Amino acid sequence: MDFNDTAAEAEFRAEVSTWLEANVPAEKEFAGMTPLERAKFWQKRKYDAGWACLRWPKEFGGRDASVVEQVIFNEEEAKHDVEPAVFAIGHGMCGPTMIAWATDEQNRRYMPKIASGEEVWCQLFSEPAGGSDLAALRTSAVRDGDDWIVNGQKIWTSGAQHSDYGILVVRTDPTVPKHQGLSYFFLDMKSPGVEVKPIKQISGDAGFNEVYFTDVRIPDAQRLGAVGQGWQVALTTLMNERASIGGGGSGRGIVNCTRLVELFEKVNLDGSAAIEDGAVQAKLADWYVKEAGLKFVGYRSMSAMSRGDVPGPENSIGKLVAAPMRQEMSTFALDLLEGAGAIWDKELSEAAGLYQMGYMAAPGGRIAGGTDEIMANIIAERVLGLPQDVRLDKGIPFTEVPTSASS
Amino acid sequence: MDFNDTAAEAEFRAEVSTWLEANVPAEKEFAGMTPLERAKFWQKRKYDAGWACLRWPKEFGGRDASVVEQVIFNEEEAKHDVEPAVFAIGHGMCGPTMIAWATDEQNRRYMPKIASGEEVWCQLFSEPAGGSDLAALRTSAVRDGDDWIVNGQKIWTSGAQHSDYGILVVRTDPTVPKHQGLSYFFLDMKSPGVEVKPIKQISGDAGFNEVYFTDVRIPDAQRLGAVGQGWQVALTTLMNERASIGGGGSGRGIVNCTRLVELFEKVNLDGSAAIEDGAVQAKLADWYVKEAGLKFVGYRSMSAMSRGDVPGPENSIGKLVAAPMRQEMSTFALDLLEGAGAIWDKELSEAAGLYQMGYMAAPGGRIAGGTDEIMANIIAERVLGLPQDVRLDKGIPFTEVPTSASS
Amino acid sequence: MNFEFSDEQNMLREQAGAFLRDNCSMSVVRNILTSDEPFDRGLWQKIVEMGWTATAIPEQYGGLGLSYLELCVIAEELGRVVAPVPFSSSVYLATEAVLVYGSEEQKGKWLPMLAEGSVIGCFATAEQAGHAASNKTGCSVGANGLSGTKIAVVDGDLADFAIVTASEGDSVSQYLVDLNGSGVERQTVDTIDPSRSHANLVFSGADATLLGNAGAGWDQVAVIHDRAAVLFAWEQVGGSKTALDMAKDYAMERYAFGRPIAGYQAIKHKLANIYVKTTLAESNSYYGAWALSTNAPELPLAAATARVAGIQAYHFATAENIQTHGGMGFTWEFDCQFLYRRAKLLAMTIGGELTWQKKLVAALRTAA
Amino acid sequence: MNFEFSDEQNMLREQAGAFLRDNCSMSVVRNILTSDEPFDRGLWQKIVEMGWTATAIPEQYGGLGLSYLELCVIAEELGRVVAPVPFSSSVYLATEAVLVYGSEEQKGKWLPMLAEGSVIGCFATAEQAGHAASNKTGCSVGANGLSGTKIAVVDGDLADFAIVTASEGDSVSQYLVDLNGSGVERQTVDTIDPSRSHANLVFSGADATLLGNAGAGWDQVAVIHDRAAVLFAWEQVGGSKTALDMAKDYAMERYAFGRPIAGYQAIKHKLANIYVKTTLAESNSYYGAWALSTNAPELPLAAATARVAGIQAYHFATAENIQTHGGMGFTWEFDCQFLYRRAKLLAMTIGGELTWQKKLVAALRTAA
Repeated sequence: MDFNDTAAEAEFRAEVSTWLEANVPAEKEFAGMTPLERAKFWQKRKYDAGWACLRWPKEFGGRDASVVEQVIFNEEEAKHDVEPAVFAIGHGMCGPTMIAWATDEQNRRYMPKIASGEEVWCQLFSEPAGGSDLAALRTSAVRDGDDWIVNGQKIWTSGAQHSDYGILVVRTDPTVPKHQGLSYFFLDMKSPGVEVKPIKQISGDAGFNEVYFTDVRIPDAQRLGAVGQGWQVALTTLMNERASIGGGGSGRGIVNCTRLVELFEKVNLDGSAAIEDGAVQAKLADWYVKEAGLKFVGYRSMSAMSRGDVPGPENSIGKLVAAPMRQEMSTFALDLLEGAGAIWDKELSEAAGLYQMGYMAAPGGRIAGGTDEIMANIIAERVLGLPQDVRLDKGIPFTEVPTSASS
Repeated sequence: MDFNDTAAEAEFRAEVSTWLEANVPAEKEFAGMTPLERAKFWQKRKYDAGWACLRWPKEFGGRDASVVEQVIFNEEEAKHDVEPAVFAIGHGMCGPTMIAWATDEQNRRYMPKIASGEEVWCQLFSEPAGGSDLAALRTSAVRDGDDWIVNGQKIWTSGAQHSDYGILVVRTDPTVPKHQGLSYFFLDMKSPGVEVKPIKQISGDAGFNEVYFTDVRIPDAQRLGAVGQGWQVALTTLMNERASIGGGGSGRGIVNCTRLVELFEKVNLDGSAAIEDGAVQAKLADWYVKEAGLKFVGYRSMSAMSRGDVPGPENSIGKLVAAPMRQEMSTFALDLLEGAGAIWDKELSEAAGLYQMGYMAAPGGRIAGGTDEIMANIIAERVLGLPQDVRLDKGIPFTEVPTSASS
Repeated sequence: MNFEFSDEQNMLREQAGAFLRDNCSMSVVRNILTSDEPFDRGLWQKIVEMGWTATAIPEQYGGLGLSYLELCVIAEELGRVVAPVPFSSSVYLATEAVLVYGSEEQKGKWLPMLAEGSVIGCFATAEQAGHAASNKTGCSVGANGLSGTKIAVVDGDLADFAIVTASEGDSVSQYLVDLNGSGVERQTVDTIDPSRSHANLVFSGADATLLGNAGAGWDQVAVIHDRAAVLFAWEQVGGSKTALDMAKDYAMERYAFGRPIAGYQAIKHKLANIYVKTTLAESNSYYGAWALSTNAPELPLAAATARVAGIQAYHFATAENIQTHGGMGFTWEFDCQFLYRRAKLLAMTIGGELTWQKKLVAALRTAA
Repeated sequence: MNFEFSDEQNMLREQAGAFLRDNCSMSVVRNILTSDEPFDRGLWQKIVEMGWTATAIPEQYGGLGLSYLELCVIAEELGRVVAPVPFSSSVYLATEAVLVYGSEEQKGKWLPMLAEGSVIGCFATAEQAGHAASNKTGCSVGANGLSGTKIAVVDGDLADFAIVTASEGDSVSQYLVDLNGSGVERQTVDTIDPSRSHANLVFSGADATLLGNAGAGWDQVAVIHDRAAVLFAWEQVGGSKTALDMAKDYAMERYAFGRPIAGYQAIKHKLANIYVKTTLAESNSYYGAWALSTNAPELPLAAATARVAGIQAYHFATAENIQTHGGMGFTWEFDCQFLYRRAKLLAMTIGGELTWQKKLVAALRTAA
């Protein structure tokens, strides 16, 4: 057990650090760019120098690097104010699914452009009637010659508005039980019949979209896996979703213990800094236990991955612990601010409105990507091996599953 | 809305108070008595003066009093160090069930002796294989002429070791679904074939018993309700279990906010009384909110009962809130005592070992009479009207319900 | 002892509830939240016409002279519908301050106008982040009048007068300031609950009349906050009940894996917990209502208990209501947000959970 | 960076686990708990023979000179089986105190005996209820030796020597006291965990040798507690895992309403929560192990984090293990009680949750 870099790791870190120092664009290089343009500009520069999607094969635009090297790069990059979030889905979920299921020819065509940021990808899984019951999706695809005709609606699609391609799960056979009738495709988001509508959240953000499909044609060559095998392909995507390491949330834009210590040192409570108060200390300590614990869970997971293990469902604890904690943290911080906490204004609010935004964004964090309740179920069933919930829809043709009190 | 006594209530309270002042036995009157003898001695004195089981009809040994009068009597009696717990089951559950279902003749025979404390009653419902699934009981009764022959085992029977009579639910037909095959009796606990074995709890107490039945004969005349109607009769008993008012837990032997304030004023934490600490204050405030809230829930329930309403399932919140809270309180108090908290000794421990006993007794409190989880289900289903859990045993003959992984 | 509202009070509840259901649906809240209008003037006018602003003001000052129990009933109903009106500022805080601490002259001048709704009052204490009473008071009164800035004053941009804490020399007192007079600048600010309006008030030599006793500023604030806490708690109870109803209705309708999500224990127990917290808050608020209505010495303890319970219940109910709704719950189009925002606003307005936990313990120690 | 135990350490874990499963079943714990025996002498002898008491003692003092990582591995396994032996007192506390603060002479005298198990040490700080370091120290050292009473000394009735905090004039120091010498009376006391023995130690002119620096008593206690906290945390992690296993096994076997209770979300999510808390405690204990083994400056923060996480996980796991067992869980005949008792004992022994939360925040502020 060693927390410090090995000699090789230290050397790699120095190389990364030196390169970043020299190449992270100065603010003026970004002048006049939209956030998307900034992100693409920086991603292209990394790609050109061989610093994009480090773990991917070189022939697909990566670097054939180890997990630890990827983590070191991420840690060093996080020290600079550059925002790669727009590529998270493409790099973290779409790319690995393509590598696992697409042809080499397809991968040589698509992967480098994902890595370079030239083409942005999104994930089209969730549907309005699905929610926690992901596989209950209804968007249909019907075979028509060499194509499939897709009709239906997806929801909660991050980044759909600026995506070039998407990965998509659809129902190709509604007469069999729900997991058996699915197939998986990737598609050009500019295809005729694809319509993207942003969803405004209660935080005011609109990071998610609804995506409507009206007679959209997808070539059968863009199918991943066999017809009816869509659920297995989707599991590859979902497993990679879990592989994201960490959970510490050290960014400046996130409510975390570091920010809270700053706040508690500053705000007065009964004549002293709030951090002198026992209740504040007890809360802070409990949160730190969780935040640090998740960080070290991530390190352990990384050690396991660098030995070649696949990240397992135990990584579900990250979201289950962090999301409600962020809600508690923001709620408590606002309480401590008392009247001033009501004001939500970049100029006037403490920390530029971090806690107000944290409070309003937290409910989404507890739901998006799997609710607290689903995460607990995943741990109970897949980590601990407890029985599934009683499934009244099991083995029943999809069309016959009740979907409302009247059905 | 008025928290104070009406003129009539104040008069009644004064009458009660005066009588108690004059009649609560001095310690020397109890000399040489066992706890049971003390309890019977005091109960008899109350009965003789017309102060037993106030709400019961006079002809059955009561006073035909109102709910409010009963509460006033309880409040006044609680100011004296007299312990009526041994009669709780008989007075609170058995008596009311008898009044509802037994013949007048039977009630004239049994009720006055329950009221006077001459005969102690217990309740024989739970079974080892039942637990939260109360109606899954297996103790059988088979008709034999004018009698029934009972075989099986009950568990968690409070006070069985000194009970004269018991109320009993048994299975008279295992071939029908589980709620339909039950019948309800009362029986003489001295009947041949009844064997009582105490259950030692982790707290060291042995308030519960196992009761074994081997070919025990019960006259059919002691059946309450029709054959197969046992579950309905049992619901009368369980409904009365809920009718107990209060939840404040003001007795000296119970961990509550009053005791905690005493402790926190006394124990040193970082150079001041612990109660000066913010964390201690936050915990204490949260507990007080619950303790006071339950007390006022009880008052509201009493107001409703004095209008003639039957106490509903909403009273389940008392146990659901109080039992885990007592565990938290004891756990926290011991923590504050640090090393000294380990010592469990009437002489050496803070408050004579109250918190150590509280810690060890708390798990039982969260289970006996319905687990936290069952209580939450009761509120969800019976108060809020949410659907029952999926019941795989529904409508199935009792003998065909799975009871283990191998069945 | 009788721990229930009277038949008349329950009739008032029914009338108020029916009126608000008709006149204050969630779309009314949405309108105010998304527009520049600081409050719903039409709704406010009707509320005034029904005499709610006059409820607890004695008849000699133009009020109805009813008890605080009636005001609690109205507060719960306003809480249920997340009403976008300045009722709490004007009635629970400003009116109470004038009633309790005003001179005969001040009462004679302001109470009749408050009762008939021709003026709206507000209550200004905070100047910076943190607990106002323990922060330094920067607003001060001198020969030129009152100067300094109060922040996050609820209804500060629409109120006609404010009760302002300010220092004069070494001591802090409360002052009554006509906000329509000179030396007052109002800066509307964005908040987490735009269905209620807030402003920073910048005073530069505003006319200020002493309210109550010189030097007793923070003691008076504490007394008014105790009284208001009970009424806030009733709004919180009302809001919690609405959140529970919304969550329950949605959970019964929404199916997953072939059955309503209301049938899963995770949801069942969540809703049971909302019910439990709401019931505890409600019962503690009963006691608070009694203590307020009888001016009982137990008021500080009863108020703190009701307030802490109200904050906790409303927060939990509204956060878990969104959670029960899943993805739809955090969209702008659903109504869950109004309750979640209001829960936080009510929790912060007269001092947060931590402050009131401390007050509760202080009161408990005094009582012990 | 590599965040795993080495293959050798994992082999030690397997050996230790196998040995303890064979030699320390729950019936062994039950025997000590229900008898007057203060600890399992046979088990202790075997533990000594395997060299566990010598693990982190340098070879020059007769130890094995292994790292603290090996000791963490052993601690977790001892925690798993709720071992009724004086390992924590003697190894985590007394040995550490001598190692860190002993003079060469003291180390040369005591460490070889501790390593070979011919003496057992204990650690005596508390004199009354509450946090020992902030209470007045009544034990004092004068011309006649050490006098006063220490309470609730774990293994105080069986240990050969004690590390005792006592005052001399105005300053508090640590002293090493031979408990087999004169002027020492041991009074065995009943506790909530009778599977571990406790005594009050009454000193009347006992021989006492200064350990470490005069006047540095509480600072030294804090350092030793930080080190021990990591090892206690590993015992807590081990115990939490046992509780989770017990709860899971029972929930899979026990049927209600025709199916295993493990299939109900209330139980599923309860067990998931035990898993989560245990995993957080374990991961924090990894960091603590690293900090302890490398004597890193992060040790105070790492120790406090592991300790708070360990206390919380073990308490929750053992309380909810009983809850999962239902009625059987709180009977004397079931084994759930051993874990529940030990959880509380470990939580109190070197300072409670509140104390360590405060230490954590202090360390966090220092680090910030």
